[in-house]
Amino acid sequence: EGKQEEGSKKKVAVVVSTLNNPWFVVLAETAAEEARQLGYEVNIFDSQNNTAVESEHFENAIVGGYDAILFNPTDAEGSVSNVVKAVDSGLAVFTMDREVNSNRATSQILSDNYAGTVSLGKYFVDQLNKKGKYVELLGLVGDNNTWNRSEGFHSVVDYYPDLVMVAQQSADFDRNKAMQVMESILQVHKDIDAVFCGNDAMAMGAYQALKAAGLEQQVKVFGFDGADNVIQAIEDGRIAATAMQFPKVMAKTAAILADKYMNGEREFIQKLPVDVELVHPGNVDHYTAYGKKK
Amino acid sequence: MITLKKHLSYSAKFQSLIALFVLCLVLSLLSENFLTTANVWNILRQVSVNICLSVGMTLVVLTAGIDLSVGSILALCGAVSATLVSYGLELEIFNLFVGFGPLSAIMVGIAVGWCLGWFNGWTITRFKVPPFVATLAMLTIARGITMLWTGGFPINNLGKEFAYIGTGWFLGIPMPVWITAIVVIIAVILTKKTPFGRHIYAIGGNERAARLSGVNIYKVKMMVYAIAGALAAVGGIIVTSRLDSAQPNAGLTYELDAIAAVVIGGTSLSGGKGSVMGAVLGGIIIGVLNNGLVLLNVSPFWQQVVKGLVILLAVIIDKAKAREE
Amino acid sequence: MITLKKHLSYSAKFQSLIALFVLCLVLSLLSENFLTTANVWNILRQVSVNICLSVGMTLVVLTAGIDLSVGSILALCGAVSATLVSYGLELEIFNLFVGFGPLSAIMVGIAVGWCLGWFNGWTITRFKVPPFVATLAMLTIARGITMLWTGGFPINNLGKEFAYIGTGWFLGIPMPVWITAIVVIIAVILTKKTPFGRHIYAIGGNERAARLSGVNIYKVKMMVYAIAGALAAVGGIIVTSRLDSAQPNAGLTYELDAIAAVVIGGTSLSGGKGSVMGAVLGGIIIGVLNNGLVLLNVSPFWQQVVKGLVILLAVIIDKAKAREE
Amino acid sequence: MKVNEPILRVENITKEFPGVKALNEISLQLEGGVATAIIGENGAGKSTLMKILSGVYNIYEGEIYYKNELVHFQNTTEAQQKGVAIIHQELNLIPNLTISENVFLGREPLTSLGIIDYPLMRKNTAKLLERMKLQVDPDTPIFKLKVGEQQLVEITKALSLNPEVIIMDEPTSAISENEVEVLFEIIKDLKAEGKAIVYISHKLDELFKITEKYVVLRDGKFIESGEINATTEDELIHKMVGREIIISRESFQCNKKECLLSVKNLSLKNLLVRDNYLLKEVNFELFKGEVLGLFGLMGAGRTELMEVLFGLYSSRISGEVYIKGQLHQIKSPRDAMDKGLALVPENRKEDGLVLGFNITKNTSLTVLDQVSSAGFLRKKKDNDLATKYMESLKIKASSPNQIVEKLSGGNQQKVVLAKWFATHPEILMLDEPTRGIDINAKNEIYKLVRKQSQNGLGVIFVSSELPEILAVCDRVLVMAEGRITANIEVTKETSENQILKAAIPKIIKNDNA
Ligand SMILES: Nc1ncnc2c1ncn2[C@@H]1O[C@H](COP(=O)(O)OP(=O)(O)OP(=O)(O)O)[C@@H](O)[C@H]1O
Ligand SMILES: Nc1ncnc2c1ncn2[C@@H]1O[C@H](COP(=O)(O)OP(=O)(O)OP(=O)(O)O)[C@@H](O)[C@H]1O
Ligand SMILES: [Mg+2]
Ligand SMILES: [Mg+2]
Repeated sequence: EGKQEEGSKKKVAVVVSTLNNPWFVVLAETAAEEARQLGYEVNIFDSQNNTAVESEHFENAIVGGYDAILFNPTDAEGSVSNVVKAVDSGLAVFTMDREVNSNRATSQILSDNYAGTVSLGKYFVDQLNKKGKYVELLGLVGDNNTWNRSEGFHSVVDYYPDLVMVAQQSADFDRNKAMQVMESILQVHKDIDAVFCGNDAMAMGAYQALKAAGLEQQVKVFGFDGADNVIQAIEDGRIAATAMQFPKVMAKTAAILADKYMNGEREFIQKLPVDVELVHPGNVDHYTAYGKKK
Repeated sequence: MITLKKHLSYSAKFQSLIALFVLCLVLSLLSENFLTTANVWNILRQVSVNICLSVGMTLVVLTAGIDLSVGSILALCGAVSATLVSYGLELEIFNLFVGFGPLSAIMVGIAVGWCLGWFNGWTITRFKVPPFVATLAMLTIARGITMLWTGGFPINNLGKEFAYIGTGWFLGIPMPVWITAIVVIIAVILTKKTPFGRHIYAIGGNERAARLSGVNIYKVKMMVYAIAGALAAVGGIIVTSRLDSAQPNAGLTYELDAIAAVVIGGTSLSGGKGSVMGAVLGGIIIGVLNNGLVLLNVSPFWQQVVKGLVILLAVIIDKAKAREE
Repeated sequence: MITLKKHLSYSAKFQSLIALFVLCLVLSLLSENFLTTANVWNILRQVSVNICLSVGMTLVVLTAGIDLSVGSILALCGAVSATLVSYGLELEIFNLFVGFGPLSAIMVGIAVGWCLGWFNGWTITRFKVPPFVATLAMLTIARGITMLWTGGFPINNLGKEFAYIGTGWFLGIPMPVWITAIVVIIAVILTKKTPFGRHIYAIGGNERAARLSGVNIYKVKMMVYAIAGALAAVGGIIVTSRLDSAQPNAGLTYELDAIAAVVIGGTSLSGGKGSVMGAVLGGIIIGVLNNGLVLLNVSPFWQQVVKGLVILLAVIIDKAKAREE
Repeated sequence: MKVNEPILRVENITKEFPGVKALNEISLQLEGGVATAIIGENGAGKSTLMKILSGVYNIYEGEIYYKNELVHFQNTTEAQQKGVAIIHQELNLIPNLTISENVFLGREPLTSLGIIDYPLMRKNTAKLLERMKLQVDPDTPIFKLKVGEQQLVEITKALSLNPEVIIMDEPTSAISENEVEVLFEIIKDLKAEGKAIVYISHKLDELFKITEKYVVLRDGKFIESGEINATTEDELIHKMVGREIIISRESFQCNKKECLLSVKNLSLKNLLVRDNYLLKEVNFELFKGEVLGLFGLMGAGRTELMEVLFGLYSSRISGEVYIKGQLHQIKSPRDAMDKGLALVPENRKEDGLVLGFNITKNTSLTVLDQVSSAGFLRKKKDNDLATKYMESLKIKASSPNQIVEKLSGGNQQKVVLAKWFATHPEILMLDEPTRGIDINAKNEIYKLVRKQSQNGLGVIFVSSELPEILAVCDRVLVMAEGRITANIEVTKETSENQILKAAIPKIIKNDNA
């Protein structure tokens, strides 16, 4: 089903918040690939973390005669108007990974960053035996995922007075920036026990800095995402843990729902949570880059 | 001879017209969705913000200056207006609360933009700071203040009236297009028909000569940067209202797009040469390109390559055209 | 008299020295970790990349040009070297496989940078495309190619030897610092002691006069952009090697930092005036600032504001200093 | 009819620049209805003094009294409002604005709507241009005008202020005979209206035609003043220079054996007008050791001819150029230099100098290989070269490191000469080389040119001044409308009219293309 003869192919747009981060590249390309498998003409739109650009993509998609949008929003609130615009003009919108605060979306496949960091926070706490100094590297200050993750983490960790955050700096989700910031922080705090990073790129950057300072054994690095080289790093004990979201699962599900929609189905579950799983040396062998091993 | 000279300067002014025309021709052949009224409005609505910035940028560049801070000013002013319209203003000290209607909120936003731009002009004229540095500093400062102001979170639910500015239609034309059109018309008159405008060109053409002719260089420059700031604010309000949300990281790298529009429009960064209409055309070229590449379903990675090549080509064509005359 | 003139041009060249000095003084008072050898090396290692870019940028800016593409070229060349060193090169057509050692991979990377820069120079001189547009186009194109080349994924595990360039030490000095130092020394000699350098200044000072004096403007400009490209590649290789991974989005907005360093260093964007050493100082100022703000654990929100203000202040001090002399 | 009451009185003006005392205790007074000539060598301080009087420099010692009221102009606008206008030595126009916009810059007439009243502005400009007998459309952008035409616009601009005191700093340096006549007519009118005129020029004969009083400056000091017709040219020169100098044309014979340069049917298309030529079938020869004069009215095409020979516009030309007998395509200035040509361009600021460079760097720019060894510049060689020419050309500057922008007009011109003499050319093309140069320096240049030519240098000497043509040249070509209209051997008998006749275009066209 979902197969049409050439020419009259239905069109699916994949609008992704950014392609400057491999995690989202996976999300976007899996969704696109799946939709192609199902016989649709697909195009990927890169919102460059800019809700205004995103809304342009939506307008262009509407004009361009697309039928469904597999959507990874830049912002829970800012993207609402876009979703509404699209749905009003008869497109189906399926959000992936991030939520949009509106019930107009056809269906939302969500990975709960907050919950993810909570479980990561718990693991963090008992890895450090409830005491020690740590550093937090934030993502882009203007990005609300940054804060979801940070808050989730602190909602757990802040219960333990002996866990002191000696520095909190932003590294824009960027590996190089993370390394440089970490290098500088290490000038002041050589006695830290752990680093919590808002994503895996920053985790790797931080690790690079620690390695250069010869502290990689002493300091535990925690990431978020489940990027391939981090899974690798957990296996050989360079990174302590990360929170695995399932971009491929979310992308596939979104594509399949979209296909159902095209074939006339209209009843969809409003919110379809895909939970975030903690990956640590204990269970890392069940996992591979951006997902579970088959 | 005289008519010829006129003709020359004319075609110089509208340099990029040919490029734009060719571009549209090609696109309308490649995609039937391109030349639809819906899409035309769509494009115009999309370029409106960049054109607002570009118009201000043109004035600055004509004085041989540059303004890198427009993107950040856009974000800050958007955020300010949004906060005022949705929360109003609370002055603890006098425990006093001031409510704002959309219009007054917008006015304040624009005022803030004006002041930030004015500050740029002040550092540049008063302390002889190179425009690039002065406005680069403002880029960081304004962005930082935006973050502080919003705490890094977007400001939402700004209400129907406010949304109208960005999403509404009036006489069958989208509001943003109206606003931009008005801005452009005023700017054209300002530059072509008023002493102020001529002084802008004079300063860019030969600052020393302008000063010796009794042009008040400082005043003109201050004005120019202030206007650029105010127009950035206008852009910010359009963006905010279209999204019904003020994003703390709105307008990142918009300064580049604005300058690109200005330069593609044939205005020289060394000042004195160019026109507002040129910038408008430049802005439209960029917009058409972005839109077209999407309609043609070009993959995002290829888009960047193609976009670069087309812009290059567009300018080369113009130059060739200009030279042969 | 002459001594006075010397002194003047000297303090003009090293304008920003005072600002840097003040900055360091303040920081070392605020944080005892600032003036430690460890941190000094740390800062120098961190600024090395930006300085590589700034040196190339200086040459370009001295000819009254500008190069916005350095950030993207940095990313592309880093990616190219990384791929070669970790996967080698496969030529299906001749079903032939070529393996690369670190050194040869690096050479290729730099060669690619040189060619891209050369292409910039070519479009600028051959087709009279304004440098801003030509290099802006290259910015998008090179970024696009990088994305296509890497598929948007980082390239990791580049091996010990390759990592040495970015992380190794030699005679108690970090490799990146060595590399940058060499680059700077060569650039200084080139600009101050060779006809080529003199030509660069002449073109920036008065292109027509330079041409009528028999300077081959086109050749000089091509060279300058090619060098800028090659130095961007060097920067790219340092970054890649330090991270032991080539990031497709490396070098985003680095062009701004580079230009900032150049301008803070007292080089005028209208060309002809300035120096490589100036840019080096400018780069260090920026680096020291970034480092200091982190050492003081200033909140990310405030950092941008402070950074902007300090840069502004630094330049104002210089200007005041320069004027009073 | 003269009303001899001083409008402007200057007392003990002193002005210092880093390193130079440009003016030292200067006092003078300007009367209504009188034209006062300020004369002095290059760098004597004439322009500096005038810039003070017109509010360009507001930092100086001493007093200025305007109609017996002590004034201290902060800027040019204040001076203008009082009624002091200046025509600067160097052009101060905005290239991309039109003539009328330039003339009324800063004082634009407005309509009730607050926008510029272009019709009015155009009308007034047209009137003024009429008075200047300059037939160009007020809407022409400045960059389309020739140097001379631009100079006339500058004058127009000053007159449009109708001031009480009009300062003219070398107004005739860029314009040719007939414009000069027009200017003199206007000056006469102004004097009749009782205005005070300051007239600076290195062309002494003009002073006797148009001025009543003279003031001599030397090295920033006041030397003496008096009635012009109570003195003679030689006396003035003596006062300026402080010693005797004789400008004599000793008869010399160059034997026309070796032909250095021979031009056949050289034509240059006009970019702006279809099938119109800036140069049309130009034919001439230049011999070894010859000084070939090239005379013509402004816009005759002399500059284009020089530039074409120097490798510019190589795409737009037709015809052959033979250097020492063999055919050459000269594609670029570099090319031309390699073939032994050198061009001292007409417009020193735009084409001649890198104003931001010091004397040393400008001088060696053409010969960097000479001052470098093993590919590296040698500071000593570099300085020696500059010092050598500063001495031989008597360039007045505080040191070889002085930025040329800060040099007096004439000294700048000498630096341009220096950098081309340094290339030891075989064919030297001088386009208006003595423009803005004092009588003494002129003489130096004449001598230099003669000396070089005796050593076998071939010189093309473009000039709008017949006396100097007759003084230095063996032979003179006359151009009109891009054609060579005469080729005259210069002897004792050669008369100015003979040359002038050939220079007048046959049909006087009204558009300037
Ligand atoms: N801005 C300046 N800075 C430093 N020195 C200057 C400046 N302007 C002029 N001078 C010096 O002051 C002296 C007088 O210059 P000025 O231009 O008045 O001479 P002038 O009489 O006009 O010569 P000319 O006939 O060549 O125009 C010269 O030695 C010149 O080098
Ligand atoms: N940019 C231009 N626009 C219009 N006409 C031009 C331009 N350049 C040159 N011309 C015309 O070309 C002819 C030659 O000008 P050119 O200045 O070479 O003559 P010239 O004899 O050197 O005059 P001058 O005595 O001022 O040097 C003139 O008719 C002039 O009007
Ligand atoms: Mg003078
Ligand atoms: Mg001429």
